[in-house]
Amino acid sequence: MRILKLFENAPFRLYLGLFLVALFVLVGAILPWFAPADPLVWYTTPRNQDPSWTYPLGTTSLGQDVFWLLTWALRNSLILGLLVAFFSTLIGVFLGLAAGYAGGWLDRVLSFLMDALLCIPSLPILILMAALFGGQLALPIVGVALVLFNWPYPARQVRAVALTMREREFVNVAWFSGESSVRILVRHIFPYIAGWSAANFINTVLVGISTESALAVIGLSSAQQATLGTMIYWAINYQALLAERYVWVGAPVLAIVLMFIGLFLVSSGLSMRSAARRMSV
Amino acid sequence: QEMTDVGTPRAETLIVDMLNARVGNPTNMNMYQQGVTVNHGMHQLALSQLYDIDTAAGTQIPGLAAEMPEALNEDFTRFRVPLREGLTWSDGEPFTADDVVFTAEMIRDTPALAYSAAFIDAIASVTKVDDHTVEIETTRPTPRLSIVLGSVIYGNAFHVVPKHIWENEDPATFANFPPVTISAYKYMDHDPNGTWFLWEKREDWQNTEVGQMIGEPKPQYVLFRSYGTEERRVLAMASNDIDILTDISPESLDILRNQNDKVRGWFTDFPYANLDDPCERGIHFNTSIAPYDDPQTRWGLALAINAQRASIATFSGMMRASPLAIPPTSVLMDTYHQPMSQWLAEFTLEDGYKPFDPDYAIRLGEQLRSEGVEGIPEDPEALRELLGVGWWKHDPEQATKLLQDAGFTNDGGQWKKPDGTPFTITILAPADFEVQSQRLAFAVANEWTQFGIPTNVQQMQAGAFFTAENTGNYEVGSYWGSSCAITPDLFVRMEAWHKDYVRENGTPASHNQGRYVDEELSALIDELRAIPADDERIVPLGTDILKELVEGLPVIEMFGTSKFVPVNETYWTNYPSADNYYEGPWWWWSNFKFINAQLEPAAAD
Amino acid sequence: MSGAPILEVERIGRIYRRGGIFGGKPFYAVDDVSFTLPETPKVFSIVGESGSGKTTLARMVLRLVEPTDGTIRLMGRPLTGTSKERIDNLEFRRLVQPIFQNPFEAFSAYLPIGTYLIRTALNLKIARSEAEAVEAADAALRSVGLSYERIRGKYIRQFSGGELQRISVARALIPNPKLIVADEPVSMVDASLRMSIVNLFRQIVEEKGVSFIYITHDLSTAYYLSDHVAIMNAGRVVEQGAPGDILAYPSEAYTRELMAAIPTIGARWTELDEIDRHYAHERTRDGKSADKHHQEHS
Amino acid sequence: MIKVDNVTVGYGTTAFVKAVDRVNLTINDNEILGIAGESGSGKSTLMRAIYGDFSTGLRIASGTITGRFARNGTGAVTEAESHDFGQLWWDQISYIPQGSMSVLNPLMKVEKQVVDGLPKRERQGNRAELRRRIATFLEGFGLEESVLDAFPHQLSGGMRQRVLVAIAAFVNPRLILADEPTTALDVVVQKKILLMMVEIQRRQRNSLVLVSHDLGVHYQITDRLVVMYQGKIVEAGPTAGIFANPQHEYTQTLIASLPRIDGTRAEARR
Amino acid sequence: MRLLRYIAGRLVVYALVVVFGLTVLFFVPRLGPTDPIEAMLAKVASQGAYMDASQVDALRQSLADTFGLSGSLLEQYWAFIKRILLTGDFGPSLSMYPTPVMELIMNALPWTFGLLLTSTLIAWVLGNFVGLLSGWKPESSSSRVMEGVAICLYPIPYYILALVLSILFSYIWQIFPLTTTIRGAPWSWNLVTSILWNSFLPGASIVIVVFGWWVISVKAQTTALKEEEFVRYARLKGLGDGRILARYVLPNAILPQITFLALQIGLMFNGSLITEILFDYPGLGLLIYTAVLQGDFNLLMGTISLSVIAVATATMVIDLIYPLIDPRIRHR
Ligand SMILES: Nc1ncnc2c1ncn2[C@@H]1O[C@H](COP(=O)(O)OP(=O)(O)OP(=O)(O)O)[C@@H](O)[C@H]1O
Ligand SMILES: Nc1ncnc2c1ncn2[C@@H]1O[C@H](COP(=O)(O)OP(=O)(O)OP(=O)(O)O)[C@@H](O)[C@H]1O
Ligand SMILES: [Mg+2]
Ligand SMILES: [Mg+2]
Repeated sequence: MRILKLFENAPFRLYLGLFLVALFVLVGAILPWFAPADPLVWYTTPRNQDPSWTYPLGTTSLGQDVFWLLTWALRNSLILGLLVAFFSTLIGVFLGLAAGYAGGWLDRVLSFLMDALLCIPSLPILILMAALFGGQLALPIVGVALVLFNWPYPARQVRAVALTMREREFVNVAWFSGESSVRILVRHIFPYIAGWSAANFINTVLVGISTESALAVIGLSSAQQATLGTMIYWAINYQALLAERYVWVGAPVLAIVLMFIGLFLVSSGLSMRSAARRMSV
Repeated sequence: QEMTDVGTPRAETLIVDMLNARVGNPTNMNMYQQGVTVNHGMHQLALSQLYDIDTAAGTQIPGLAAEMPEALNEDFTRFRVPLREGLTWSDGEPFTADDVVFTAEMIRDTPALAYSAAFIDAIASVTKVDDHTVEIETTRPTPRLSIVLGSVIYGNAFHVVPKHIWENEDPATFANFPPVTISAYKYMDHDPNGTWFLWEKREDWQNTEVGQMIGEPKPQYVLFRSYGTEERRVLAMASNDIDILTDISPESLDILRNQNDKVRGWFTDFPYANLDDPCERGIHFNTSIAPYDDPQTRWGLALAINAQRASIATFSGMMRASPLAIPPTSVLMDTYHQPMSQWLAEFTLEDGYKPFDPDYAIRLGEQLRSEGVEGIPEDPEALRELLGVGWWKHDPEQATKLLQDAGFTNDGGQWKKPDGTPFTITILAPADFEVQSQRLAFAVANEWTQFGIPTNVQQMQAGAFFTAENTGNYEVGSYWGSSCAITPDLFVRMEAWHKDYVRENGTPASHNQGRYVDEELSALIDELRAIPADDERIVPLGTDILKELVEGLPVIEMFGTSKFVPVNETYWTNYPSADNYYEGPWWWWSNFKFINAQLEPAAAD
Repeated sequence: MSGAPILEVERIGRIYRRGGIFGGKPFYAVDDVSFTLPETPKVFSIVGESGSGKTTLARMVLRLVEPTDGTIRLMGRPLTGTSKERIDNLEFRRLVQPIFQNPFEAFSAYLPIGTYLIRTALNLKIARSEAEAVEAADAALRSVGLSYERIRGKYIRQFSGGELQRISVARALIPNPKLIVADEPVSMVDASLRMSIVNLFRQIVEEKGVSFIYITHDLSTAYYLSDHVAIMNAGRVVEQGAPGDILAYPSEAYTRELMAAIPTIGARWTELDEIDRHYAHERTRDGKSADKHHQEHS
Repeated sequence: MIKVDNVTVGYGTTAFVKAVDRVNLTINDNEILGIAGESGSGKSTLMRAIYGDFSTGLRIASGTITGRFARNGTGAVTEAESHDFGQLWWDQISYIPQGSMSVLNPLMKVEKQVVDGLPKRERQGNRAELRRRIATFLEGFGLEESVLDAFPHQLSGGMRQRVLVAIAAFVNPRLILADEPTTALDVVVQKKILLMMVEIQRRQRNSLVLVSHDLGVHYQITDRLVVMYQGKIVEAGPTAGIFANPQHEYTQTLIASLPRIDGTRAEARR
Repeated sequence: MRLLRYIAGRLVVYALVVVFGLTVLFFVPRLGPTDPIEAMLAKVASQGAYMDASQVDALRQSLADTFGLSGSLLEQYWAFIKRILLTGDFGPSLSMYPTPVMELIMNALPWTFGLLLTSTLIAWVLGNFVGLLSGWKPESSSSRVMEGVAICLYPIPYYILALVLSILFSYIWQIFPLTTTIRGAPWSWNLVTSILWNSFLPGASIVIVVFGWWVISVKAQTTALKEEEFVRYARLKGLGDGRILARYVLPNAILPQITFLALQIGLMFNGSLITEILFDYPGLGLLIYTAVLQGDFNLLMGTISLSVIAVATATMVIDLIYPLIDPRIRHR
């Protein structure tokens, strides 16, 4: 239980989280350049190898090196997840703040949009779009669609916060200091929801990655690009789980889980630390 | 006594995997309505066709009819159809010519049934001669009436219905539930959510065509059920909850054999799969779109493929290659592939290059053996019989030359089309309804990408896929199109290549979705149209047509379909298999009723 | 523009709703209030008990709340409405600045306090560069007895309420406004600071020529500080005039009640004597306290 | 009753920040003790230490705070150190925290919040009876019975503050610690509350510690006054004595700076 | 009066949201490349039945007529909106012609609702409970373990989780059935147990995933609440931990989660799709999936419209009753 105690400690959480995230960024951003061969191409290695020195995570039934495949998959998934999370949080937070702060017709229009989008179940629409864009969604399109369906969540929350923030005196002071509405939103109100936004960001990274893999698993994402989702897709397609090729299917799953834990630790560590800093004299 | 979870004794119940998963409207068994699926046993056990198919021999056989139709005139527009005597419906009423005539008139008079239009288009009239004979007139010369009204592959839309039941109903709305059936089984129970259907053997099974032709079926009950995803179906068979599975992947069969030693494939050893499926897989082109309108391009692309690698990638090599536009089934191999291998070996492209590689099977055999696969025959002839007579060479140099001759350029590893734009290919592939074509698409994409042409695979769900294919909204596709054939008479298969069926891109085409125009080919097809299936010119004509298709290569034909259709021998035995080839393993076809009647209960240990 | 009064408030009123699950019945939080601030800098106090409408009135002057009736004119130009004459936001903020009641609520916890001063100088075009802004901030801070050096990089939690309130004043001074609206600026500040802030106001009025609207419930500081006092009750101004006149000779019972509630040193509330009398026989203590009260009253 | 013996109190676990510096103080039975002092002089800190609330990172660095409570009725005496005062909370001691606008649970009606935490001895009778007693009690503070059914946000700041005082007093403790209970309230309301607190103290004959930086308040109601400055007690004694003859410079300026309605006006100094 | 105005306003927004949703639903599939007629023909073709080309053409024409896919897009749209809003009739399913869409939905709906609603609620309750405890006592090792479990389970891709559950509990330890076999007379105890039995694994898989999310969000909420003045005051009043948790923290932590719950219903429909595909569970999700694959416009409209309406209604109902639960909103 001593290990658990460490998690009480903001820096420890933060550093462990940062370490994990950095590890993934490293694996995803740098290692792919060193891949000995394009891991997407089949039969660059013998098939169905168990992990060994030459193939650290073994090979797939298609003769791909799982380790290098994983590095590529991580890169694409990370990019997708981070971009989706970044834009949906950005758009969501900004529009939510704007709606809550401005009120009036802007609020009404934005709230309506949020409500309406929230009511439309995204997965069936994504499946439809998969058909619309030619049966197989390219990653950027998946990304755009995910942003479209994900921004209303933070927006709704943030709007509620902004509504109460509007009543806070310091917002009036900021206005009398000549701050523009945008600056008031960004500099004065946003910090109060920054912690929440970070949590939302992290959750959306995961939503991005996992929705993509859900689409991939039912064969609708871009099966020829390496993402964690398509890796799982191919593994499932070749029955890796039942055939007890656990490394192949387990590697991407574990990667998703660890990445989430890393991001989670960073966000909770950050909020713990900033709380501690503001409290200290 | 062990019971199934639907309450029947397990030892008396045959459990069969349902082809199209769950049925959404289980209490509608009116097979004439557009959205009604009858793959839940109705089609396989309870209904019957006028003519059925003997899949082992590759010939049509009489079903409800007593004999094959007899043409009454020279131009094949009038036929006498004698009906089997002594048959009764499951409610005891006798089956007579009245039922047949009623059915024909009902279809004709009910335009709301989609089939009505198709029926009227082909059949002019059906009249009763006596209780067990009808006469049929067609709208145009139809040398093969049994194909129009009976099963060749899977089944046929024409189902005789009991007049005494249907005459008081509106067929457009009638649910036909519970159905009165004509074959040896009758409806017993079903799941309101459509996951399973239970059929029970009729006490009067003697009064059915199965009873007359084969004898008493042993399973007292047949349960058709859906287990959902492939993983679940595999787990179900591994735990003996299902006796017969429809298509699965080779990996799944591998798992099953490891998990349960009562499970077997078509072959007990390599290649496990049945290779006699009457549909072939290959890479199709929309030949109306540049640069695929040039046979040089198509040939170039064909020679850029390493078929050996593609075979392993697709199904671990458990496939039979075919350079011809007909599936390499045992029957057709004997009729066409083997006799034509000499011609193939000598066949030259325009520039004198000989593209055929007769040793494909031998080299693949070696490679598989080196990977530790057991049970590969040593004898070259046996290998050719197993893995195919040969295929096109993998010759990137020649491929480059052909492409360059066709106007392509390659600077610095980047292929450019004749019009100067970069050459990339998109292969349209089934998303999750046909695993072999899907994997083949990825395998070929892998080959072309390695050759230097960036190729990606565009997977589409069934609806979208067929819409794209029929409207010509694709360039390269991986599926069978209409590439199915089972009898040496190639009419059914080749008719589809006729230029008459070519439609503009954007308009749906019912045949010839590749929009291939070849005058000589069309002339040969016209000839074939005019002769009946038992004419002696059938095979020579078929051979000529196949040669024509090799030259033009509108499709890079690759492999016959390998059907991994495992059975579990825990409760039932005497399934058809490579060693016991009394029928092919198409459990979802109308002839399943004949297989079912020959199964034996496993000896209780 | 010269000659026009700084602020003219004409018969303004504001309706709110109260009670009920949704909405409730309307009532006037501010009802038909008029007053004028002359051109010469003055301190105008508004005194009244809680809920009498002081804040609402102040917020209408600050353009934070729309009046339901009446008009407000700043330097002769309308503050509300749609007319072309209406003062634009930038100009308005250079003319009028607020000081709020709770100093701990007046700044974001996430920004160094200095930012507010710098931004005010830059946004309101008092300074053209960061350096000039720092200078302006420092000057303003010095006039309230602080310096920029002392607050640089510090956050709200690192200040006492009195300091914060003085920083608020400094911020308000930066654009050299004509009018500062201070809503109970000292009620949350302790007594010693209270007087220094109040004196600071006086000093600002005199040295910088800024007028004040000083809102308070504390009659004594109002009396001490202002040139003109308005007593509010239930949304209406019940009495107004020079503090000397009004407080020396209150004509309204309400004003007298307000005065009586001030805990003045030297004048003990009579109610306390009643309580003591009531419990006198029970008191165990030596009775000194009773004597003490006696002495002070005599 | 409470003896504060040479106590130094501060905050922080790693770096200790002194807030109260070597303070000696006695709180007697049956008296109103006032604590005055400028902001940040450690008044609240001292109160927390006396109450035994160490949840804010407060630490007693040296010295002791001991209490001796005689139970009402039985007269049983409990002695404890402030670290163990927790068991006496809302029984022998009650507390009105500073800045108490948001200390009421927004989702609980006022009545429940009064009853919640009441010691057994005060819970006599059935619910209706208890409610009536509370209502009568509140009436003394000028609050109607309907307040009991209100949620906190429905009350004005003054009402909320009165509710808090009422909650703390209804417990009938031996000692009430009130940290600036009337700051930010208007004078009319302030007067009502102060009178009420005096009344209660007289009736219960318990002790009341009142923190306020308003010397006028101290003058009105306290028996004894303590003036704090920068964490230290700079002056202590009977209230009347201090006002008559302030010793410490800080006290002198405090008293001198208070405006009086009949006194000089700033404007007049022009 | 004001109450009526408020409700009326909310209802107008509700109606607009529904119409907006329906409009999107109408146009998106029609812009798509799937032609339901070709899909239907393909179904016939994929089973290999032979028809010559002129027969296929005849079939194509007759299908177009029966499905009523004629007229301009706009005409179809108005007809559609009118029909749905006035009669709630989605017409016949195209892929299961002529079974009415409503009938298919009505068969599927109880399953989806039963499964999703219960499992979402269970997850909500469990998640709130665990989140509350671990936020309240973050230092206790049991709460840390719970949080750890939640954080590790939550990100596992749903498909994998469900698959692993099936392998473990239906194959290796054959506790739960591999496929849904629901038997028993209507309204009988057998039926109930059979349903529970068959729904356990799909339900559990939903609970596990959603649970993690609730734990994380409620924990954050609770940690923040602990710092609130009124919680500290309650402690100073000498109240015990249990009391403070139950009366002070819990209600304040739960309230925002109620709005979240409404949003969760939307996500529920997403989840149902994959769950039902995976477990072959006879609900709406599977129906939606079939509809998408077959280009069955009517069924698609029916199923998705229904989920749009369900989510919109849930949000509206929560909006309407929220003021009754939260006194602060009520009196604003
Ligand atoms: N936004 C609002 N909605 C409804 N009623 C309001 C609103 N703001 C203020 N009120 C009500 O208007 C009346 C006047 O409020 P106001 O804040 O102006 O009083 P005040 O004199 O400033 O009181 P205090 O001394 O407590 O600050 C009060 O009854 C108050 O409850
Ligand atoms: N939780 C805390 N952590 C660290 N330091 C604190 C904390 N609370 C108060 N302090 C510091 O302790 C000192 C004394 O504060 P305290 O609150 O006791 O003053 P006070 O006399 O009550 O002032 P006021 O009149 O403003 O309430 C101040 O310097 C303050 O900054
Ligand atoms: Mg006010
Ligand atoms: Mg204090």
